[in-house]
Amino acid sequence: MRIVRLDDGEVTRLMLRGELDLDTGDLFEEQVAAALGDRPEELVVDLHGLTFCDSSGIDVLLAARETAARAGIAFRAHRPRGIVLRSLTVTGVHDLLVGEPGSDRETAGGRA
Amino acid sequence: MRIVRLDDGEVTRLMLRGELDLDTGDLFEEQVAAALGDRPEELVVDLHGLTFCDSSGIDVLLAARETAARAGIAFRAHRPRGIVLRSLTVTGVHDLLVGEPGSDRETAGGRA
Amino acid sequence: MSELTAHLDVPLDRGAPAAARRAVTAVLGGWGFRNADWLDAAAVVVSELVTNAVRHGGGCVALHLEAHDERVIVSVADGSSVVPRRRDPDGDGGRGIALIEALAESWTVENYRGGKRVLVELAPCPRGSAS
Amino acid sequence: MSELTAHLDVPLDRGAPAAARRAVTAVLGGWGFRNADWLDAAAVVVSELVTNAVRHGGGCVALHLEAHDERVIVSVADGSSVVPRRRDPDGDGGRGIALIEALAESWTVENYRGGKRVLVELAPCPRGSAS
Ligand SMILES: Nc1ncnc2c1ncn2[C@@H]1O[C@H](COP(=O)(O)OP(=O)(O)O)[C@@H](O)[C@H]1O
Ligand SMILES: Nc1ncnc2c1ncn2[C@@H]1O[C@H](COP(=O)(O)OP(=O)(O)O)[C@@H](O)[C@H]1O
Repeated sequence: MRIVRLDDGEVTRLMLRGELDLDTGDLFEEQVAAALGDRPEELVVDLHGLTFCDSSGIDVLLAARETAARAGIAFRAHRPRGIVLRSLTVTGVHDLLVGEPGSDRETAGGRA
Repeated sequence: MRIVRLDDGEVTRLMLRGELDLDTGDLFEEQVAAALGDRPEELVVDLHGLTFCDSSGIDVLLAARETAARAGIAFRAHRPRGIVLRSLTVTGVHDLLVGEPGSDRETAGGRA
Repeated sequence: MSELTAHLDVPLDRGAPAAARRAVTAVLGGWGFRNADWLDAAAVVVSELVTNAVRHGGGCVALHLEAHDERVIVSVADGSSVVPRRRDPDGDGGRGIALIEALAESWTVENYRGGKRVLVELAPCPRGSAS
Repeated sequence: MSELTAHLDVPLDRGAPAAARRAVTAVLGGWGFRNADWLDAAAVVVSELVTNAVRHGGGCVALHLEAHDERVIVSVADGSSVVPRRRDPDGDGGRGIALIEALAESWTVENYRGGKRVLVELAPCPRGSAS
């Protein structure tokens, strides 16, 4: 997995590419810690380039959300697709991570 | 494997991407037949995007060279690299297909 | 195809789930199972089984695949005799078996060489390679 | 790692060499063999063995992999008892065994279940993941 970080004013965006699992979860946690340490207003985790996410990936996504909440920083995952969308949905964490349907602003208007 | 064909005046260029083996050899043979049927002066098979070639791939490359020779059309493979270069070299067909070292004009001057 | 099997020893490290996923999808693809969504779901199941073996199991891990016509069973054996149990999900996990139950047909546990193995029957593979 | 094995039934079709290559490189990668050039050479060996089984062998094809520490042996069994022989290359082929001999350590043939299997010992894998 590779992570590209984009700092855009108050929003820090982590764009994930590849596969999030037991092996790559640490890299994600490090990047989340670093991003939150810089205290943006919002942390957005872009899942569009993620091709795989199992339950250990879901665990680190939920942990990131928790850590952000404790630091008072808004958190949002967005644009999961394919098997990642399916895994988040069937485990019931999709809305928690991505928000209610319609609140995923950047997908609402255009292509997902 | 995918093949992109570029017709550039007298030279027809087939650019191979992916893996040339028992399964994809037919596709290559069809494209070669079609290209030779249009009677260019030279047929260049660009191997730069090829990531794999076993002996059945070598067989169809040699057959393409034969067919071109019989049709009186110049033939040249070029820019093999990695394991493809190695397979062509150790089977002794590299110079036959690509030409003597130095004659692979497009690689001689710049990046391979 | 009538009955096909594959077996694979998996060293216990953090790269094991990814290696097992890649091997299994290559094998299943070679057996004619080409539906992309189905292969993705199979990869999740394999990943959960191997991840659990790495995290909670012990000893050597062996992965087994079998296809009887359309029926595909994947199993992962480890050296621990502790039986996995679905638990309430929390901040530390507990979603692996839930994910298997959601994506596959059924799962079961057998004693195996002093440890156990967890067998999962995958959902039937839709025909065709499109998703 | 001490001794690891993998086994894989390979249905005989034109996609078999590619499927076998992908499975074998995934398995070897998972066993810690990460050198890219070495994995590429292993893929060629597997491809030659499976292609020969599809073209000249018969019956069901089974691929076997074993690693004893640094020593890796790949074998492919088919249902024909005809023994492969290096032949003079011509316009129709004859480069498969030559390629195996150039890229691997050694090869040998054994009787196996009414047919035979061709075993190849791969060259030792250089350490490190770089090529
Ligand atoms: N291979 C295994 N060996 C022993 N215990 C296991 C194994 N797999 C799962 N378990 C047990 O079952 C529980 C539920 O597994 P799972 O749903 O995958 O959640 P998680 O692994 O995230 O805790 C685990 O917490 C563990 O106690
Ligand atoms: N699995 C096999 N079963 C029977 N004969 C084989 C097998 N593999 C190879 N051979 C024989 O050995 C010869 C040399 O094989 P090879 O060098 O791979 O060349 P090619 O397959 O291109 O003819 C083949 O032509 C064939 O007669």
